[in-house]
Amino acid sequence: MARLNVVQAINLALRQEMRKDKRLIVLGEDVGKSGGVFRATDGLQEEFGEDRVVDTPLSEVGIVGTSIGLAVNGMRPVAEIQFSGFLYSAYDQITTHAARIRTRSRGRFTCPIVIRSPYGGGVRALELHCESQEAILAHTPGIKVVIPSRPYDAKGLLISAIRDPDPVVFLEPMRVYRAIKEEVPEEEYTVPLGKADVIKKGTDLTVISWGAMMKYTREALEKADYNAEIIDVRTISPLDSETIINSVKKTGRCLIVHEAPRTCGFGAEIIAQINEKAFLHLEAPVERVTGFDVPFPMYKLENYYLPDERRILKGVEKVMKF
Amino acid sequence: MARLNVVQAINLALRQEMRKDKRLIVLGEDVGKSGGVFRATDGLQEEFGEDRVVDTPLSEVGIVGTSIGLAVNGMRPVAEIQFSGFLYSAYDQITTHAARIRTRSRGRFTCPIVIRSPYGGGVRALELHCESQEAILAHTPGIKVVIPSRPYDAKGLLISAIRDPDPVVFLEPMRVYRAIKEEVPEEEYTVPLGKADVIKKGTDLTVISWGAMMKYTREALEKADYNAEIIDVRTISPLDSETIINSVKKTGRCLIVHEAPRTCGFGAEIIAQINEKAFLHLEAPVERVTGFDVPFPMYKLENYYLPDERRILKGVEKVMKF
Amino acid sequence: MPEETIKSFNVGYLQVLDDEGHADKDLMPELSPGQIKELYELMVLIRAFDDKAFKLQRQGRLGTYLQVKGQEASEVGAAYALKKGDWIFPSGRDVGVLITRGHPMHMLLQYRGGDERGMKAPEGLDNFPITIPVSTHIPICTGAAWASKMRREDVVHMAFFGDGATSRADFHEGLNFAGIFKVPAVFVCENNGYAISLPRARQTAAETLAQKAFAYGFEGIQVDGNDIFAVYSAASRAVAKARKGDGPTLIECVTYRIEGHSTSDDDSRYRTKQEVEEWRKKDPVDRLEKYMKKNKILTDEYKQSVTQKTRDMVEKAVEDYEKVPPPEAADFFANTYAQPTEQLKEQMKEL
Amino acid sequence: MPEETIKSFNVGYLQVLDDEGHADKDLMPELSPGQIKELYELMVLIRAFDDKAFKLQRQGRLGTYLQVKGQEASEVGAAYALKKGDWIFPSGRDVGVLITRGHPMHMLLQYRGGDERGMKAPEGLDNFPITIPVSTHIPICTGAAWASKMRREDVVHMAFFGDGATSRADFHEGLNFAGIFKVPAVFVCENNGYAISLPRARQTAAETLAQKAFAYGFEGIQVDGNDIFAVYSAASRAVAKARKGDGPTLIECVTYRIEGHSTSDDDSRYRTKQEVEEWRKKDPVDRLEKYMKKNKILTDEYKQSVTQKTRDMVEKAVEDYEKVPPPEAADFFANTYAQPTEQLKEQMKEL
Ligand SMILES: Cc1ncc(C[n+]2csc(CCOP(=O)(O)OP(=O)(O)O)c2C)c(N)n1
Ligand SMILES: Cc1ncc(C[n+]2csc(CCOP(=O)(O)OP(=O)(O)O)c2C)c(N)n1
Ligand SMILES: [Mg+2]
Ligand SMILES: [Mg+2]
Repeated sequence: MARLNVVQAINLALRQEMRKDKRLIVLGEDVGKSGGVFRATDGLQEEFGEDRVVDTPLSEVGIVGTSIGLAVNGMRPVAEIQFSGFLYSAYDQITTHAARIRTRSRGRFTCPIVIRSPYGGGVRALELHCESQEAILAHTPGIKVVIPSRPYDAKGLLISAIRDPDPVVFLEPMRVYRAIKEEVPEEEYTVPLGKADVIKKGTDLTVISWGAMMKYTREALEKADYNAEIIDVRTISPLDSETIINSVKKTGRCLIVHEAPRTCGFGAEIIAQINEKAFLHLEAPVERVTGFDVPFPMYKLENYYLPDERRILKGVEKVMKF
Repeated sequence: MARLNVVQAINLALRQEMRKDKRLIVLGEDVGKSGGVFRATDGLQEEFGEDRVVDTPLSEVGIVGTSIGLAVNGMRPVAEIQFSGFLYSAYDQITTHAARIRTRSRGRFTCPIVIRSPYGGGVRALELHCESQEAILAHTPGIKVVIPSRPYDAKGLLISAIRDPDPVVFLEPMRVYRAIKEEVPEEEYTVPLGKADVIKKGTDLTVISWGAMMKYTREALEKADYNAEIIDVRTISPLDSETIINSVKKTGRCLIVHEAPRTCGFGAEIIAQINEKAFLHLEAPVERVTGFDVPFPMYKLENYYLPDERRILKGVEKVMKF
Repeated sequence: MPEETIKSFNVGYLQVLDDEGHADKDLMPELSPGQIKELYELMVLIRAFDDKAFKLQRQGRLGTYLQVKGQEASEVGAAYALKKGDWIFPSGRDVGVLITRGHPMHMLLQYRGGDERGMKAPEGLDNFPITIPVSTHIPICTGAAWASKMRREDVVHMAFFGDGATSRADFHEGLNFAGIFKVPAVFVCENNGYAISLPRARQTAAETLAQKAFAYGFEGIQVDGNDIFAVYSAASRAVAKARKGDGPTLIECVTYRIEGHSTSDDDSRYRTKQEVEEWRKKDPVDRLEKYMKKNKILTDEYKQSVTQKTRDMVEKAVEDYEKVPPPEAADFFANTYAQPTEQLKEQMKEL
Repeated sequence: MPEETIKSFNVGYLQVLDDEGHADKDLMPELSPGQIKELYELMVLIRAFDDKAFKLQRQGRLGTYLQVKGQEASEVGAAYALKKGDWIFPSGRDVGVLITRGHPMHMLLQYRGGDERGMKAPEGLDNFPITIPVSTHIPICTGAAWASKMRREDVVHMAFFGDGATSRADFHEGLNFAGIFKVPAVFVCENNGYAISLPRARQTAAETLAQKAFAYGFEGIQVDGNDIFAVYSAASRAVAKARKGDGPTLIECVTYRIEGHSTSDDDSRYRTKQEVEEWRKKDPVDRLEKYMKKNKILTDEYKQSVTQKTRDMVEKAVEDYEKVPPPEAADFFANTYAQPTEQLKEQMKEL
């Protein structure tokens, strides 16, 4: 079993699924010749040819719109949006068509596409290269939203996303693209969509995160004096409420860490569900450690914007000392 | 003082501000000759001419993009997006530019635009003519989001929005465009942005809503056996947390009614803030009565989708009987 | 200003049938009398449907409806050039296209009666559902055509949209992809003079919409959109070209919307009665009738029988429509995803 | 297929200076030797800045940087045609435009060093901040130009973007508005052969990018983008036309990006060394030097002094850049709205 990073795991998943399923094609800006700006599609064009690994014009509406058409007509497109900041312009196609074709045609047409996109901050990138839009996407009925936090899940979740009969937006945390390596089986396997992962059992409080923040949250918690149960949400939509609620019922305390702006971030939804379903078990308000309600700043300031060890531990204290 | 409906109040606000401020121009699809598909801009082109009340091409990116340019270069554009369902394609311009120009240029350039758009369901409209995107917009730092629920506020809030130095998305609930008439002063006045309105004092529970749902929530509550404090949020972003928190601290119980899909709707954010700031005062979980997590259905089913009296009263019972 | 010309473009215009029903023999497409009758009957049927739908709306038996009157030649002529197995991507006004393509009329009423189920194309008919947000179906058409090309199928994809649609993102990006990937698609722009209240001349400073195709490296042509033969001829050639693998074509049909934009529009605000009257003289159905009379394909009897037959068909459709049981609320939970999520299962209980 | 041609278009091409530094006298724009020197010095300065920025990035003293090398004639030639008070709307690569327009170089470094404050144009300079999402500044340029037109100001607005930008929504909708409202804007497309790895020929099937202007009803012209005189000439004429109220122009500058797309790009994956070498022979600075030598405007001494002077200016800019105190976190709270919201005031305490 090889030790792979997230990019390699994604590459492997794509390669294996392309071998299995002739309907699968990969398209996007610079995914072919150049192998993707992060090399996630490296070598695929060599193996599968220019017809199945397609360099497209600089055109996000075009990429997503034609992918929808490809999917409706029997293909299985995996589209790459080079950075999730450029997903905004394609959001109309996502919500207007991808999310609705099944309902609109009462199942006569469906839209099994995957839209992959590097997402989040922390890599000293340019403006609009650091966005976190999971809450917006989760507020869009008809699509699924998946965010792996590590190589093993990246491969297994991507395979599930590709095989899913509905549109999936697959957000890949850039910051941990290469920062985590772990054993990733060569053989194919799936990690189910809609299932959170309890990555560590604990009793004092429940800590919930996803994406790149998972790594930094785990690391911070190692320095905390409490025995935290740590949950990696993995699928933002549909949310695995059960795992979260069960944990909070057990611990009575909860901290959520995400890097998107606080207001209307996905943390709010988790709090709402905890409020609804574990109210009597709560011993303290659920706490959010998040990005601030400002546009993601350029990189000289990004470390102030992003939740860090200090803020995470402060959040833990706040929950525990309430 | 005349009795006006929401459309007339908006029309009056636009007219008065246009008279006062030569920099103000109105642009959008069918706003000129036809006076807007809902007649919100009726008569403005006659009074102010084709240069200030401009029929644009069918082009939402163009409307919002050029409005940003107009604003950056000293004008005060009020753009109309014909239905908020068509705001999606312009969302890129809103978040990429309108929301960020101040930060990006450290205040050297600013973007005082207003984007008006009819919003919400309940009028037997076509597909994509019934969207409620306030949560998405509230998750966008750098813009403000305003939703009047009645004629008086519509006029006062729109004048405030026009005079605001930052971009404002002004969502107008179609369903009450003509369903409510009330006295609206002829003279100009403002209703401040960022202030919720306690439209009825009460002691048993706090009921929070906005937009068209306000009317139906009020009507439903007249049939409830409890003395509800009713809050009209009015400005979704920035939220007047104080008014909400103070009320919930007093009543200990809270119901939120909105028509957007539940998951990641704005109700979640309100619950999160109540959880954070009024935790110890809560006697029951905050309850949400909302649209479902499905694409807004065509009109034969819209009354099942939209919160109605039955569901609102059930929500009240649930909060009170906990 | 240019010092050297490196490339030239011509915008062509095609008319076969003039207002008086004279057809240019050299330009006349190959159509048997039987086929001409079929075209005629479709146009009459569509007009009968359109009139009826308008009345139903006025009686409160239908929701907002967009009349197609005046545009029958554009819709029938283009769609008729397709064969079974080809795909169409219609927009909100295109009941004419859908009827030509066999979409059951009672389902069209059902759709306009606020019931999505009316857009569920019967199996075997690749009619993509009507798209309400203007132009957004165009890249989808490109993508679907691309899929057919990848599989080397003999399938052509045709998208329909208005003059207004040409100003939007999706038109631009959809046509650019079509050009680059040389997909078997035909883009039919029904330039009916207006986008709601905006006259065509204010939609874009370009003199024709056809010339927009040059921006994407393929051919654009303008045709008289009230001339069924011109539309059919241009569409057939474009379809044949697509089948041969020679890529997409943009066809601008210059036509006119005789009624208001929709049942909620007041067109007196932005155009004169006189303008409408001028266009009535170019009516596509009348024009074809004149031709058929001159060429002895149409007798009074035949005309009457067609009127009767189409009226009956429409009445039958209305009956069928009104017999359709209303949709159930559970329906929208069932069709959001292949499998309802836990959230949806829970929410369903609130109904 | 067309039966009648109703409209024709020609795409023009302009070159004044050939690879050997011969200028066509008839086409030569009016420029004094002093002005030619100014153009030359700007180009040399930009190249010196560009080289330095690249080195700083490699040393970890700067973030991602996009080199402009090879495109100096396009950037300087176009921006030089503007006067004070005109506006520019640059994209990510356009340090050459910004330097020509007087944006302080140390602020450009500051910006590329991850500090937005570097994009705060000094008062009096209407330099819109660099736009990262490709093409999205184009409708903003149109809008700003429209504002100038409304106020009847003598102000021209110029947007810069690449070949890749022409495929996007904002290009389409922005240019269409510009055509309809006849705004005083000039759209400069620097076609440098690639959008990251995508060659121009795969970006669009259109033979030139200039012809895309026809879709919007105004003039497009292609120029040799490595020929400072051709670019300046076309830009001056477009600017003059805009000032006169005759509307926008699209100028396609055919040039070449000599270095990788950015400091994180590996261009060997998608192009050959040989191709790059071929383009080096067309270097815009060399070409202008040859002309100046031939015309006795450039001596070895002068050249050396320019090299020295520009190097000093760049060194000074680096010094100034490195003296800038880092931004404070409070800064982003302060600039999100005119007045921080209650939420922001609260969140600021978490810092
Ligand atoms: C993206 C979008 N914007 C606005 C609308 C509202 N709207 C519906 S039809 C229409 C005009 C369409 O004009 P055109 O494309 O010429 O088609 P026509 O209605 O004339 O057939 C408008 C503005 C819409 N449906 N979609
Ligand atoms: C909307 C958008 N999509 C993708 C990107 C990523 N990206 C940055 S530059 C670039 C290529 C731009 O090509 P071109 O417009 O030709 O300009 P050039 O870089 O060649 O100067 C891409 C794809 C982006 N910045 N914005
Ligand atoms: Mg039209
Ligand atoms: Mg380029």
